[in-house]
Amino acid sequence: MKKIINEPKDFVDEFVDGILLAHPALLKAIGQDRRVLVRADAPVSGKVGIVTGGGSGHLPLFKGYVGRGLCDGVAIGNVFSSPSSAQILEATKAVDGGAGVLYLYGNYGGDVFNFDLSIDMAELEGIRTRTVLGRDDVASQPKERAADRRGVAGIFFAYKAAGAAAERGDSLDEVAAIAEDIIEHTATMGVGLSPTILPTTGKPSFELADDEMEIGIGIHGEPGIHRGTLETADEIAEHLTERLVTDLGISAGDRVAVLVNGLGATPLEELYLLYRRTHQILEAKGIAIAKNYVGEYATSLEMAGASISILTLTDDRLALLDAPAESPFFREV
Amino acid sequence: MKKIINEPKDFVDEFVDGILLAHPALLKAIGQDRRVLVRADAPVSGKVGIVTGGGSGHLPLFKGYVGRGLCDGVAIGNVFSSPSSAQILEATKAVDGGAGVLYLYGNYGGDVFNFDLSIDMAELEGIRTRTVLGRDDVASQPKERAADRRGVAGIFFAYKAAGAAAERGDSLDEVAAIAEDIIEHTATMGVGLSPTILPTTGKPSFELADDEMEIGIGIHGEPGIHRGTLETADEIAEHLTERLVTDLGISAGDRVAVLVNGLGATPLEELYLLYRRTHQILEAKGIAIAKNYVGEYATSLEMAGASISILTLTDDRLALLDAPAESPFFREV
Amino acid sequence: MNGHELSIAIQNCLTVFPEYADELGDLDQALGDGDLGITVSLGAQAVIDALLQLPPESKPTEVVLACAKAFANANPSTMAALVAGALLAGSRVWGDAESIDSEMVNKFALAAAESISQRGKSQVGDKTILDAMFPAAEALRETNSGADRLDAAIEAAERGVITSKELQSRRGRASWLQDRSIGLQDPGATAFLRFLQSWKASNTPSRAAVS
Amino acid sequence: MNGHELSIAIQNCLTVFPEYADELGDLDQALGDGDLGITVSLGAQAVIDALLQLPPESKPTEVVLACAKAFANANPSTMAALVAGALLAGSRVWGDAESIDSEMVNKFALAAAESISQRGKSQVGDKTILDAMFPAAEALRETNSGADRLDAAIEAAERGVITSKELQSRRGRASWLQDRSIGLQDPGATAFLRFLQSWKASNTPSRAAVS
Ligand SMILES: Nc1ncnc2c1ncn2[C@@H]1O[C@H](COP(=O)(O)OP(=O)(O)O)[C@@H](O)[C@H]1O
Ligand SMILES: Nc1ncnc2c1ncn2[C@@H]1O[C@H](COP(=O)(O)OP(=O)(O)O)[C@@H](O)[C@H]1O
Ligand SMILES: [Mg+2]
Ligand SMILES: [Mg+2]
Ligand SMILES: [Mg+2]
Ligand SMILES: [Mg+2]
Repeated sequence: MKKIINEPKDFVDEFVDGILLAHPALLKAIGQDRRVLVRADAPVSGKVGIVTGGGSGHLPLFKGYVGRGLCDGVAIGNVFSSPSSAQILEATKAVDGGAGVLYLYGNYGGDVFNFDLSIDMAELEGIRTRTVLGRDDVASQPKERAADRRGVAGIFFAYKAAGAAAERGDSLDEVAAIAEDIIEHTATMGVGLSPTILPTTGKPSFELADDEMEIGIGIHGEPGIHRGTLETADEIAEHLTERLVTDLGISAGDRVAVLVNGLGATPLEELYLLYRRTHQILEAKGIAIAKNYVGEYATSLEMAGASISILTLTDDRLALLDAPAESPFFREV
Repeated sequence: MKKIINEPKDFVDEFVDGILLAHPALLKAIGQDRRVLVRADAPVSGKVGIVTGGGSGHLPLFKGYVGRGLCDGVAIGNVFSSPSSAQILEATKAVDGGAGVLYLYGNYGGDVFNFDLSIDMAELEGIRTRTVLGRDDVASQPKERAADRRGVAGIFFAYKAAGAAAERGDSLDEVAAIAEDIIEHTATMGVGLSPTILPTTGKPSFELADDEMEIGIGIHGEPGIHRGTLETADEIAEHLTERLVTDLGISAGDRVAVLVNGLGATPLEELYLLYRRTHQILEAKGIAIAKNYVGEYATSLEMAGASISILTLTDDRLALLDAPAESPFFREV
Repeated sequence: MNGHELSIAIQNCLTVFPEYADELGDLDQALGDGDLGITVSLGAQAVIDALLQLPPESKPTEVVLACAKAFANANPSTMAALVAGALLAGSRVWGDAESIDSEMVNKFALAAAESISQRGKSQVGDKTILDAMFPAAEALRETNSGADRLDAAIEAAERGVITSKELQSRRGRASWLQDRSIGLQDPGATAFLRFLQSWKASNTPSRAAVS
Repeated sequence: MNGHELSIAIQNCLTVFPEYADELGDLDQALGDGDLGITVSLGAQAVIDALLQLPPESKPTEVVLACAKAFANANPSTMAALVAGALLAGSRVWGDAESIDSEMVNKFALAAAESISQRGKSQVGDKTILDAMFPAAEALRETNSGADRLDAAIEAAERGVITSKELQSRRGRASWLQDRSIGLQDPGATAFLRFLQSWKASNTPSRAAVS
C-alpha cells in the first residue's frame, strides 16, 4: 500500500484538518469531532440550506462543494462509509437559516438511512427538510429502475444548480424541484482501470488483469456492466457517450453540459482525449455542448479511470450553471 | 501500460485538440501543427507578452497557465521533450504586443537551447526578449549551484506574479525582474512513489521497490537526493519543509506562500495531509502562510508523489499573487 | 429478565459476535463494499462501552436505546442504520416495563423486522437481512417452550440464509450486481444468524454468569 | 568534395547511424531521460528527407544548413539544438565555397565544437559531447594524410569517451546525478563517436558509390 498517510485510522480527521487549515476564510467546522463542515458565513438567514454528505475518499466530492452558490454544509463519513445521523443533524442545524434544508447526496443505502434518521430529528427541532438523491449512474440499474441507480459524479450539476437557486432566494420546494429536475436529466457512466486501496484494510477494492477495464464502474469500485479488454480513448468515449445519449433520449438540436471526470490516478491529458472524442460524437449528432468541465470532480482515492456525465440543458438550467459560485475546489465567475 | 489513449504518437496532438475544443473562448492555436497556444485575445497591444513552453505530460503545466494575468502563449513539445525553436518563435510573434516578450520556462537543456535559438530569430523580427528560468528544485543541485537547478512546480508562482505585472502594464525589464525575484525566493522539493509510463516507449521512467520512495525526484522522474523507505505523510512533510526553510533562509516573522502539488496519481486527500503538517511546522517556527495552494499544478502523467514549494513573501509579491487571473486551469478572483 | 440481566446478556453475546467479523467482511466484499466486518466489530465494542456506562437500574427499553445509539454511530452504514432503527422500533413495544417475557420478545422481533422492511422498502425474498429476521420472528412466535425458542429461531434464520442464496439481490449495493448476485450469500442475513448463534453460545447457563 | 558529394556522404552515414539508437537511448536512460535514441533516429530520417529535396547544385554550406534545420526540429532536445547550432557555426566558415578541402573540414570541426562550448557553457572535462569533439577536431588538424584522418579522429573521440567515463557530469540532466554520474558513459560523446564510425563504415570506397 503506497500512500502518503500517517495512521490509517486518522486519515479522515487529518485531511479534514488540512482542509480547515488551508481554507479558514471559506469553511468552518462544527462540533467536537469536526466531521461537519459548513461555509464560513453559515447560517445564511432566510436562505434555503443545502446539506450533503457521504463517505470520504472522493475529493473534491463532497467537502469540495461547500461554499457560496453551492452547498452550505457537509457531514463527513469515514472512507467510503456514511456519516452518522447525529453528524447530519448537526450540519442541518448549523446551516438552517429559517427557510428549511435540502438534503442532496448520492443514493447509497448507508447514506439514505442515516439522512432519513436525521429528517425525523430535524423535524423535532422544527427544521423542515426535503431530500433529493443523486442517482445518475446508468450502469447501476436499467432505465426502468432509474430510481434505484447509485449517485456518482453527475451530482455536481445538481449542487451547482440547486446552490444557485438557493442563493437567489428560491423556496425549499423550488430548490428541491430544481435539484430533482437536474438529476432526472443527468446521466453518467465510467470505466475503471485500476483499483483503490482502502487505507484501513490495505486491500484493493477489486482486481483487474493487466489488459482489462471495468465498464460502468462505481466510485467505490462497484462492478459495472461488464469487464472487457482495455480499449482506446476513442472507443471508451464512444461506448460511454452512446449509452448516455440513449439513456437521456437526446438528439439533434439538443444542448448539453458535459463533465469528463477523472477517478483519481488518470492524467488530465487522458481526460482531454475523452473530452475530444465526446465533443466530436455529440457534434456529429447535432447536439451542442454549451458548457463543459474536464478534471477531477468525484474521485475514488487513487483509482485509475474516468467517467463522462451529460446533462440535458434548458435555458434555465444553463443559467443556474453559469451563476457565480465559490468553494475551495470550484469557482464560477 | 494502462492508459486511456489512442495511438501513442498522436497523444499530444489529440489532447491539445481536446483542450482547444473545450476552451475556445480562452485559447486559440497558432500555426498548422497547433503546437502553439495563445490566449484568445493575443496579442494584447502595448502589453509585455510572456511565452512559456516545454515537454508535454505535466498538465496543467504549461498549457494551463495561458490566460489573462498569466502567460500569453505556450510552445508545446512531445511528452517530456522540448518544443522546437520554430514553435517558440511562432508563439513569440503571436503574443508580441510591441512591448517585448519574456521567456519564462523551466531550466532544462533542451528547452534552454531551443528558446535561445528563438531569441536570435525573434531579434531578426525586431522583437525584444528577456529570459527567466524556473530553477526551484533544491534537490537537483546544492545551493552554491542554484543557477543550475532544474525547474519544477514552483514556476507557478513566477507565472502568477509576472503575469500580473505584465497585465498592469509593467515594462519588459520590470516583468523580467519580478519573475527573477520570485524564482530566487522560491524553493521546491518532491517525493516520488511510483513511476510514469511514457506513452511512446511503454517503459517506466524509473523503478522503485514496493516500500521505497525517491526523495527529491524531478518531474520527469529524475533521481533525487536519495532513495529510502516510504515514510509517513508527517515525516515526508517534515523532511521537505525543513530543507526548504533552510534553503530559503526563512525564520520567525517571515511570511510565505505554500504550494502542495500532486504529481499525478496521488489523491487530494493525501495532499491535504502534507499541507496540514507543513502548516503546523511553519506555524511552530513563527512563519505565517499568507497564501496556499493545494492540488495538481505540475504533474508527471500518472506518477504518484507530491512536492512542496515555498515562496518567501513581501507585500509586493503577495499583491501580485492576489491579482486576478483566468485560464482554463486556474482562476484567481 | 430485567434491564440489568438484559444488558449482561447483550454484553456476553457481543463479546463473541465479532469473531464472525472476517467472514461477514468477506461476504460483503463479494456482494457489496466489504465493510460489514468493520461495522460489526466497531459496533459491538461501542455497544459494550455504552452499556458499561448505564446505571444497573435501567429499564429494558433504556438498555436497548443505548445499544441503538451506540451501534448507529460506531460505523454508520446501511446495517448500522437499519439495525439501530429496528432496535428503537422493537423497544417501543416494551414501553416502561421493568422486565420482559417471551411474549414481549416475540413482539420486539416482529416490530424490529417490520421497521427494517418499512425503512428499507424491502420484503422477504429481496435477499436482505429480512430473509433471516422474519422467519426467526415467526419461529419465536410458534415456539412456546423456553429452552427450544432460541434453537428454533436459529434454525429458521439459517434456512432463510440458505434459501436466499439463490435469489437475486433487490436492495442495497448488492442489487447493482443484478443477476451476478445469484449464488452469493447475503452478508446482512448471515450477520443476523451469527448474532443469534453468538447469543446462544455466550448465554448458556455455564457462561451466562460472567459479568 | 562538392555540395552534392557531401550530401550523398551524409545520407550514407545517416542510413547506418540509427543502428546505434538503442545503445544511445540506454546510455541516456542511465544518465538522463532516455530520449537520445529517438533524437538520433528521428533526426537522421529528417535530415535524409531534407537532403533529398535539395537541388544537386547546392553548395556545401546550403547542404549543412538543410541538415541543421531538419535535425533541430525532428525531436527538439539538448542534442538536437546543440548539434544544429554547431552545424550552422561550422558551415559559416565555408562561406560560398563550391567545394571543400581538408583544411576547411578542420576549421568546420573546430568551429562546431566551439559553438557547443559557447552555447552550452561547457568545456572538455565536463563529461559532454565535447569530450569527444575537441580531441577529434584536434586529431584532424594534426593529421595530414587523407586516408588516416578519419581513423585518427575516431581514435581520438574514442579516447575521449573512455576518459570521460570516470568524470562527474557537469552539464545538462546528467549533472543532477552529481557524484552518481561517475562511471557512467556520456551518451552525447558516444553519439559523436558512433557518428564518425558510421561515416567510415558507409563511405569507404566500396559503399561510397551508393546514391
Ligand atoms: N433496503 C434494505 N432493506 C433491508 N436490508 C438491506 C437493505 N439494503 C441492504 N440491506 C442489508 O444490508 C446488508 C449490507 O450492509 P452494509 O454492509 O452495512 O451495507 P453498505 O456497506 O452498502 O452500507 C446487506 O447484506 C443486506 O442484508
Ligand atoms: N551544456 C552542455 N554542453 C554540451 N553538451 C551537453 C550539454 N548538456 C548536455 N550535453 C550533451 O547532451 C547529451 C544529452 O542529450 P539529450 O538526450 O538530447 O539531452 P536532454 O534529453 O536532457 O535534452 C549529454 O550526454 C551531453 O553529451
Ligand atoms: Mg458500506
Ligand atoms: Mg530529453
Ligand atoms: Mg457494506
Ligand atoms: Mg536525453
